[in-house]
Amino acid sequence: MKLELQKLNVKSLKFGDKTGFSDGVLAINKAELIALISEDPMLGKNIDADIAMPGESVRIMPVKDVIEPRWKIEGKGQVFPGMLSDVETVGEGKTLVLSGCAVLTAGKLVRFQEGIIDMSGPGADYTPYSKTCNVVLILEPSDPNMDKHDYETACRMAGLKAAAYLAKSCSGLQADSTEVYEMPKIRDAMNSYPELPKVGYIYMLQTQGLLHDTYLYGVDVKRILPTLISPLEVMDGAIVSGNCVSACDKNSTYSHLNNPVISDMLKRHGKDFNFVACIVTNENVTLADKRRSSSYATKLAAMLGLDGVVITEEGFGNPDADLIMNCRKSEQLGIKTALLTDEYAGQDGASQSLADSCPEGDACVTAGNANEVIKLPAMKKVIGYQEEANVIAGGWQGSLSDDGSITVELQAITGATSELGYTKLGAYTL
Amino acid sequence: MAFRIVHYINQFYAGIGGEEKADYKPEIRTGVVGPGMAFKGALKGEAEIVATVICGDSYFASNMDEAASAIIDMIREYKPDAFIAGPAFNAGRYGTACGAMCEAVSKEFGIPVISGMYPENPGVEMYRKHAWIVETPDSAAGMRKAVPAMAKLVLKLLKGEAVGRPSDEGYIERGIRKNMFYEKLAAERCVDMFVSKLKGETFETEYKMPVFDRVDPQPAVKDMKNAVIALVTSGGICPKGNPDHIEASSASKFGEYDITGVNDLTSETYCTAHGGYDATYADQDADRVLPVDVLRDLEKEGVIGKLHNKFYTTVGNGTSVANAKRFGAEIVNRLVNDGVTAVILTST
Amino acid sequence: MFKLITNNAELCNSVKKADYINGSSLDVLISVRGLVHSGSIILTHPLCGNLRPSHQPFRSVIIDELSGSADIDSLTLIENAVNIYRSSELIMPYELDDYSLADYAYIDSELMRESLERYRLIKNNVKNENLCTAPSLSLLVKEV
Amino acid sequence: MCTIVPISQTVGANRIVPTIAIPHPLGNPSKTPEEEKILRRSLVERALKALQTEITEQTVFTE
Repeated sequence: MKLELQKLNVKSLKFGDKTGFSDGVLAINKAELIALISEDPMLGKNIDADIAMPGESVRIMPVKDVIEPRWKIEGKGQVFPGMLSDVETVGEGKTLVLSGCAVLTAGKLVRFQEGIIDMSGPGADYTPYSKTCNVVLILEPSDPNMDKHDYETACRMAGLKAAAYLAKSCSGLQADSTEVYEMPKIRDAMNSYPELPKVGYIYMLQTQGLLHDTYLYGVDVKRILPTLISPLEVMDGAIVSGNCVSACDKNSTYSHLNNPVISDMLKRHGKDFNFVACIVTNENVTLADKRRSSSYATKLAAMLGLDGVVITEEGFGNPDADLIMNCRKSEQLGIKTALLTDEYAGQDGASQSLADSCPEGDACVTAGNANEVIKLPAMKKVIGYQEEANVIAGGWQGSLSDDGSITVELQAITGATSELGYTKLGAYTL
Repeated sequence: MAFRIVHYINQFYAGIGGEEKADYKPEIRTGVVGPGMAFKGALKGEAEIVATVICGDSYFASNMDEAASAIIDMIREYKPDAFIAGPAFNAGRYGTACGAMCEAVSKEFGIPVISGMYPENPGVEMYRKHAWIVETPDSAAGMRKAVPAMAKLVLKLLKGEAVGRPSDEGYIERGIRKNMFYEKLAAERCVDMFVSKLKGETFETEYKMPVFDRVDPQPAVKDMKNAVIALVTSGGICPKGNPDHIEASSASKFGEYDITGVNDLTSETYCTAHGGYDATYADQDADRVLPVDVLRDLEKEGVIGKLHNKFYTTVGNGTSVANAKRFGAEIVNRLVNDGVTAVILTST
Repeated sequence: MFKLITNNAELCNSVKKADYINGSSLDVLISVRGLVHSGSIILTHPLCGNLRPSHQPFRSVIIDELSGSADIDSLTLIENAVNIYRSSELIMPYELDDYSLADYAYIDSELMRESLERYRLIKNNVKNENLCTAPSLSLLVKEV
Repeated sequence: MCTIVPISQTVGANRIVPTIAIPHPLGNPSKTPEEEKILRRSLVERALKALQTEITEQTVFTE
């Protein structure tokens, strides 16, 4: 399997007559974009689009998902399979990437489940999406009493459509850079690098229930048994976030597309280990599912003869139980583990960080304490609804001050404690 | 202008006297007393000890709440920017008093609080979350080492400088999680750690999962007919009305109760303080948790030598490991002093 | 016998067998703990959802009501959950405005819905709707 | 003496006697007081036996 990512480096955004890319500038025909999104009868009349650039005094909130514009220009299938396109397998051929650009979906959904992105100031240091040139969609349902599942679907689809549309509009151009990724057949992978340990990646996805969900080829991941996936399929959008959960540690679609654990493991493949397989698994709420999925995921790892796995979690609280089950069962099968999680240690950092633990989890990296409090100064411009600061997870009644500053836990900042490890934040013990 | 510090010491370091003066009531004196002199030099004029609180160790231990609130009132008018207690080295009651005062001052004034103790001082386990405790040698001979380290840390805190890791700064790990930006992405750090673990190299986890102590099994009781058996429980059984107010959860104390002449626990005389389970059954008949009735029978029949005349009780529900350890150590001390041969522990 | 323990009145009314707890989220957990101590098994994780206790006024747990000695997994889960809720500030349903209350109740109900269906606890057994957007249902791995 | 043996094992107890239930480790309210006391006595005797047994590692005494 071979995938070529052809990257156009987006350095700036502007609204213009024609959607297209030249000299680092992505021009967007706003009317065309809005018309495309408005095709969905679930979405209301007052849809808007805006742009936000790194360093600007702009606050975007509440943000639901972040998506990197991609479009398949050669090979089977199309990006976001099972969502935007047919269910055909992806991960081969050539895919165009508008690197440095992101589509943000914003709007009121379930009110307390979305995040803040500040494009400058102290908050900007905590979110990776203050460094991207952002196209923001401000969405609303066509019927205020619309079923929330339907509205979530509409918002999710709007983001994906916009991302695909932007990238598609730039196809045919000479790429600024090209990255080639290749994954051998498992048979060949097994026979290569005999001197190196065989390793894999257990990729845990949030699946607690509708609005806390993730999709794989369009399938609701809570209904799958853990399965194998090629990292190259992930890069083509096989995994899509449908999450409305705490903003800091939900894995955005953007972070799935650019999963830094996968890219780092690919970098070290053939040097420090033989990266053989990626196993996706879920985080369901019933204990039977948790036991089944952890047994099955680790069984797959054992069947492949893996010597070690990196395990990443999504979310906190009951997913900690899944993380610990995956860790313990792997170690019991003789598979060494390294864990990537984040912490909910309280505002003072003195509480127990995880809701579950096991002594086998002796190699654990954390993306920081999500409860640490931060003050975000007022921004000149707000895209979205700033008053939501008082109700979003990580905020409280009074989080938004009269002067426009917001005092919240990092939990409220999109991607602040990414458990795919997409930030440099971490924690240590005083 | 120099920062203002209030210093807390016990009767011994104030030169008032040893154990015979340990019931000395709290007082405050303007300026430095005893080890405060050594701090004066180490603080290099950047901060100044404006007052010194002196309190006897026994007095503090037996009147903790009153002593602490009286001292808080004394301190108030000195408007401190920071509070130093000790160093207490390995003195248990002194360490506990230092820790308790640090906690009280921090709560009341929200200023940096710092002490110095030997790692095994019981005050460490109890108060490390509430205070910066610099690691010191086990006796006052370590004063010359302790004072500069404490002074350095307190100045750092007063100036609002970032405090580094315990091993770099010389304080005992507090168990408080603090965020920081690393040089690498968390993903990269995780893969680095993964590779180290695969290769069998040493690595340091970023979050330590809790692990538990192990104890060597003790030899068997050879002569049960002459053995003194004691009962200890984490099920919260206590005389009716819970006279010592043992907390229903997160217990901060244990109870010691005399059962001389008690042959059976009844609903009129005993109950449970435990809030972690449905108390109906234990309140009806506390023998269901603490089998006094059966042990009395076995005593009469000569199966065991004697049922110890005191039992010990606490509530295991949500109680911190640190507190549980402290209770255990203290209970064992008393049992050994009383010549107990073996213990039956019951838990709910 | 499967049973829901909840302080979410709306959800409670839509379920065949449920104990309504007139109290806080912590009261629900404590009630579940009592049942676990006498042998019941927990079927859904008591911390499901991705909100801190201070943001979760409603809690719902499905149990299999049994008697006997306590199940270690259930016990560990419920004790952990109780400790977390006890050491946090709680939010009481009556402290909230109607709009927020509805949101919280909704999320709680949604988180339980799939599990309630699985354990056949929903009244009039509404057929689960297709949650996928594009692919056919045949792709789904069905669990019994 | 405890109901949840794995917890005692985790925290490092060496001689472990399993008991009846968390709220009544040494009793059973569904029995008559007489039956209950016989049950309790058998458990305590088991504990005494455990104390008189040499062990080298964590041991659960089920009889």
